[in-house]
Amino acid sequence: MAKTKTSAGTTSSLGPDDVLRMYRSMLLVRTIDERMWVLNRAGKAPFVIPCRGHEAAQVGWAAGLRQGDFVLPYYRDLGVMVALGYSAKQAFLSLLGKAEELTSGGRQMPGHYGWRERHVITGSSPVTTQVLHAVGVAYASRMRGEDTVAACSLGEGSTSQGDFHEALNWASIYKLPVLFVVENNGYAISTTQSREMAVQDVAERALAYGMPGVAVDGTDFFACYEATRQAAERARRGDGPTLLEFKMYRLLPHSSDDDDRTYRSRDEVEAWKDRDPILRMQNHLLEAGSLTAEDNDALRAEVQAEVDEAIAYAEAAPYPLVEDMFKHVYAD
Amino acid sequence: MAKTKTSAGTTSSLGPDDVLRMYRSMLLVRTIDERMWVLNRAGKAPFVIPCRGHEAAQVGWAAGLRQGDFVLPYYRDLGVMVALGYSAKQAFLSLLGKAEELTSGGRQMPGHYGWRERHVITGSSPVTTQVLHAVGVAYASRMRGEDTVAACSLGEGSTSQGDFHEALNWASIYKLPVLFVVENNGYAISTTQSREMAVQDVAERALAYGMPGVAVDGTDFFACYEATRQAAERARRGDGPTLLEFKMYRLLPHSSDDDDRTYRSRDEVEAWKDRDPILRMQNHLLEAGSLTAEDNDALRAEVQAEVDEAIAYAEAAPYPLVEDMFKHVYAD
Amino acid sequence: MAVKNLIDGIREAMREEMARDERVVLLGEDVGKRGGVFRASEGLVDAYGEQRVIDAPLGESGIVGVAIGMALNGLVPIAEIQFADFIHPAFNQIVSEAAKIRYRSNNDFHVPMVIRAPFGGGVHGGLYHSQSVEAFFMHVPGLKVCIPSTPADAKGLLKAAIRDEDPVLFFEHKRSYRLVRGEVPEGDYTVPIGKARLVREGKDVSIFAYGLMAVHAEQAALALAQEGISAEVVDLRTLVPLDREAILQSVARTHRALIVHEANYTMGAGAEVAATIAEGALFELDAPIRRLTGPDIPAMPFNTPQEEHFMPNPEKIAQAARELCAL
Amino acid sequence: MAVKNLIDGIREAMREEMARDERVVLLGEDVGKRGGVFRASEGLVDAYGEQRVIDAPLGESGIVGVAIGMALNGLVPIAEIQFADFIHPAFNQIVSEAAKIRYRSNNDFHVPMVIRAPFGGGVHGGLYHSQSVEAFFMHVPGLKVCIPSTPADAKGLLKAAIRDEDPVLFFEHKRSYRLVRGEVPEGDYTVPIGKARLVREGKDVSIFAYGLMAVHAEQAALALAQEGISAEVVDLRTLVPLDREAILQSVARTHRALIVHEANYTMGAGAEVAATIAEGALFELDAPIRRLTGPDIPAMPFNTPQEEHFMPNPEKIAQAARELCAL
Ligand SMILES: Cc1ncc(C[n+]2csc(CCOP(=O)(O)OP(=O)(O)O)c2C)c(N)n1
Ligand SMILES: Cc1ncc(C[n+]2csc(CCOP(=O)(O)OP(=O)(O)O)c2C)c(N)n1
Ligand SMILES: [Mg+2]
Ligand SMILES: [Mg+2]
Repeated sequence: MAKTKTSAGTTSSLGPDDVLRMYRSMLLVRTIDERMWVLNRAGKAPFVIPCRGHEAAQVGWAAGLRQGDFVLPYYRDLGVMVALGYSAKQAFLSLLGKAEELTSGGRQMPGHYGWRERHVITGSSPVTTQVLHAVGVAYASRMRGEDTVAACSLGEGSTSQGDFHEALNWASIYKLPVLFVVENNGYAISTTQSREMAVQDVAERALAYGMPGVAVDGTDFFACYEATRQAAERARRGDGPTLLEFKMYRLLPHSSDDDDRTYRSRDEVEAWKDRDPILRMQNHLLEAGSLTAEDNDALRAEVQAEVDEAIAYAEAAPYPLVEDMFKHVYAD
Repeated sequence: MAKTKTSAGTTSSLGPDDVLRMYRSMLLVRTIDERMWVLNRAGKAPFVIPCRGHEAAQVGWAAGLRQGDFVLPYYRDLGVMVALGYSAKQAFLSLLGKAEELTSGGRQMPGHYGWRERHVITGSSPVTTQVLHAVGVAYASRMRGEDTVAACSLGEGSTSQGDFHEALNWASIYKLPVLFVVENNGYAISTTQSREMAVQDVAERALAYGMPGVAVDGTDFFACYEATRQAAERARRGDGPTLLEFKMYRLLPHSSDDDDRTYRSRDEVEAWKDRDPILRMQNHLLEAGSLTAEDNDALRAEVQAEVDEAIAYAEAAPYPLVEDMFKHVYAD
Repeated sequence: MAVKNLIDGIREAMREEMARDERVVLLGEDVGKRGGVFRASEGLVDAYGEQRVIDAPLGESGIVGVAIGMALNGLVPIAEIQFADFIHPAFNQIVSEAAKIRYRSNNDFHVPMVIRAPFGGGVHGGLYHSQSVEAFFMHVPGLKVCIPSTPADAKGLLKAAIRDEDPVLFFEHKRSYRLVRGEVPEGDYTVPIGKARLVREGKDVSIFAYGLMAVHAEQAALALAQEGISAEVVDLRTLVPLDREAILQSVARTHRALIVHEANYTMGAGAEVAATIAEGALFELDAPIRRLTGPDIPAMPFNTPQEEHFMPNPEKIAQAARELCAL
Repeated sequence: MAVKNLIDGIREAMREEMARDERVVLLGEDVGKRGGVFRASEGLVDAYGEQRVIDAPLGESGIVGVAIGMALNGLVPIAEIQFADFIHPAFNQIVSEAAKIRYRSNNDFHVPMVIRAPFGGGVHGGLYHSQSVEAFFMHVPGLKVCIPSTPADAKGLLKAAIRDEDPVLFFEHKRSYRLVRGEVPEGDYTVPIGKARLVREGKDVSIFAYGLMAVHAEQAALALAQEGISAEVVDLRTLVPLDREAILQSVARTHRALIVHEANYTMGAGAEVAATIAEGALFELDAPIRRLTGPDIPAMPFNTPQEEHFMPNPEKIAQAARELCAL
């Protein structure tokens, strides 16, 4: 059941324009991520959760869904959000806790997503709670006879939580249209996978639920997209949930508060940079001739400009009003 | 990995006297169980958890351990306790909440075991918590270099709890000497196995942890004994935990407060009576010539007398003193 | 009006709300064919089908977590926890999720759900089938907490809870299920969340209680009346929002406050009631505030004499009121 | 005596206790090579090895449940919860198990363990890295609850907690880890669990606080002294057992009570302190009791102005004391 899928770098269901659009999303994610880190180091942003190394998987799995599907991302999923249309401006408004920020009005830390319009369900910090919500969301959709899917994500370390088990158990009993997306970057903060589980592939955990588990190269955009699309189709057909594992590496420390030199070697980190998902995608597009070097430079410049503008906007934007903190504890 | 084991009714490591002793334990368990039910129906005992149908598995797995091993039973495990030397007298003292009761001084409901001397760890009502305790117990033993095993039990329904997942995960990561014993009677109160999990065998759940899972005919004393002994040896050798599944049927309602006619047919219950583990053991012994019909009758009479005496004793025994309820909240 | 058991009020509320609103679903352990271990949902699976009356796999975090997901996607779940003692595995889902979803999303998402659980002792339930857990949830803004003491309130409050747009913890004293009987209006009505019920007016002492203890307090007041002590009884009925106004007004009338609950003494609901009075009506008091509660032991023992000693009852309430009035 | 950070006191206590008693083990997320996300356990895995300093798989119920099992079999575990906000998945293991094991086994088993967790806000932690959760555990007989406010108390109280025969919840205000400095005695000493610390004597008003708020209260008292208001500051230090005697004595001296905590207002520790006074020293009071606390919103927002507004601070404490003294 747990097999590593690779891809030939193409897929029938994505046109060339789609692919370029997604490449652009990946570039935008990377640029936002880099600049957030800089702002943090400059003392301007209290806290950053980077996603460097996860971009192909995140943009890939988000793209594998349909409009109207529900998404329950986790804190590292900036790429998922950007693929769904979340702007650089919003990312920086959130980083700085400004009033106009759409996910929480500046109430939540950065990386705590939610976007009603796009069916992105609000998330919290305690890991793995969202996995149960996805099951309930899917139950409700199915009960109404809708063919939407609920896709939730979490890190491999978070699969050790009890809620993971309860959620996969529920979803498999009721054959619900849920995708459990595990972004396996090999670390839970400093804890290596071997201290989080005794199995090689997170995908093997699916066996306990009679559910397919699929391990995918998470640095390969096309593989991630395709695996998600197939699992979503399966779910829509009524054949039940799938556990998707995307294997990649977290290229930066866990967060701006972390220092990963205490627990992993620079050699290990450097080695993984060769599999940088953005470079991989870029090289594929250049080699395939879908993108020229000039277009690529132009694209990168465009994205930089977008981010510059977003930062300026967010820095100038006002904080929430103090009195607004008392709102929305209950319905008015 | 998940295979159903059967046995030829014999085993190298149990002598004929041992076998007879265990048969006697099973008879005693059955007799206590029957009389408790009667006392409840007569209005003399507020609450009974029956174990009818589980005797072979319970006596079997307890017998498969060594003196000094830790046992973390669940509420239905009267058979485990009796195999460890728990007396009829104690069972009825507990039933009636009398002061002399050894597991809690009459504080806990019947079926909440604990016996320091015999390494039986105190249990509670919320299901599945003990499974994590077993992991910690085993960790401590191993840290001190002892070769004891920690065996905990639970029902198949209780494997749906988050704590089950966290415990098997821990035990497998650290290769700890833990036996996870699941007494699968097909029901969690009224909920059938198919509403508790999507897999056929609970033993399949072991696959998520890279741990052996063994499904055993739980009405066959010898099979239960043997599977436990082997798993315990494996654990003692340092090869890690095992998930043992004993399949049987709960012949009575969940508890004296339950009425199983609302959720299962009388035909189903009657059919399972053919596989009554006590009859099965009795017939085996009679056929093998290890027991004569006369000896069997004498044994049954002896057990009855023991239970009569125990009931009389427990009924006459005093309740705890009111002032003692304030003791032992903290160390004195 | 027909006289019914408290549990009938619960069942009727669920049956009528499920008929009225197809978004309402019930999930919990054994709530289907078995009708729940106390039979609160008897007949509902026959009436509304297995899709809306769901026998959940064993696991309270799962039940509440899935219910939250349902509520986020247009359903109105009633999650039954088989015994309040077993709500703790769901604590994270209740406190971190249900309570905070509206707030953290700046009102974009909300969780209209009810978590029902039988609580309380006096049924030989021992340590783990007798606990009172309401106090934990009173400290969590975003949640509401209701505890009815009469069959009529059980029905009307539960209906209000189901229609409420926010998560409501709804605790039902299990001993009162069949012990407490009373008239229940036919058909549709709600009892507002956030309003205490003045059970009985008095002028010498106010007794604040809820659930079974409100019933006991009323009995105590009857006995006290025989002795010439006029006790006012206030059934708090909803602990969150707490009807602080009603509490302060009552103290202003009687100048003495006795607070009764079965939950452990320290940090039980009585602490908040006492603190409310000490902040808002201190100079009205003619005697120290008194809390009559379960003792600070981990939970109620199973054996008969110790269980009896744990529970407050009409005699103990009357005695505490007498002592207060003698000060 | 050397001046150290509060977190140094925590680390020294663990290091010394692990050296003194080989049964002491530490388990939690990232406590090994990473030394904990706040570096509380820095260096311990090198000193005591991976068997005694255990990087646990992610899951708080697992961490606490495994620790309970260890304690039942002869070890003395310190379980670290990475942030107090994430203690809720372990609520069942703490409340149903750790707290009740001695009692339910009639003293045959007990659980000598410490659960450490950083709590509190003011660090831009947003809703889920800022919470104060101590109040929940005060309602659970069988548990003890400690919160140090000085580096010296951090070390001595944690040592006492590790040596205690019962489960102790040990909460450390994360903002005070490196903000609060003070002299820490070298070598071995303990601070008794159950005794409040009289930070400063006064005669006009008593300020009861703990953790970072005790530090703020002391600063407020300094400011008030300039204005001629003599504020007594009592650092409660252990919430269970609560030093009710010290509270009542202080009120008897000052006749006014101000209680300060960062936790939400309703059913925070202040409710129990207020109720204690209302029961035991009512006629000593010259003014209503006042609670100055975090507001009743689900948790502290991330953005700067709202976070600041949530937190009590020396100015707000002084202002509340002034108002009380003007009554
Ligand atoms: C319930 C809970 N416990 C602890 C934490 C602290 N924490 C935040 S992220 C994290 C590690 C998660 O690792 P993983 O699931 O692999 O995701 P990754 O960060 O690697 O993407 C931990 C322990 C938390 N957020 N929630
Ligand atoms: C945490 C928790 N939730 C609910 C219950 C109520 N309850 C007691 S036994 C039981 C069913 C357990 O079924 P299973 O694990 O199959 O064991 P069996 O009783 O069949 O032996 C339930 C739901 C409980 N004791 N603990
Ligand atoms: Mg990871
Ligand atoms: Mg069962």
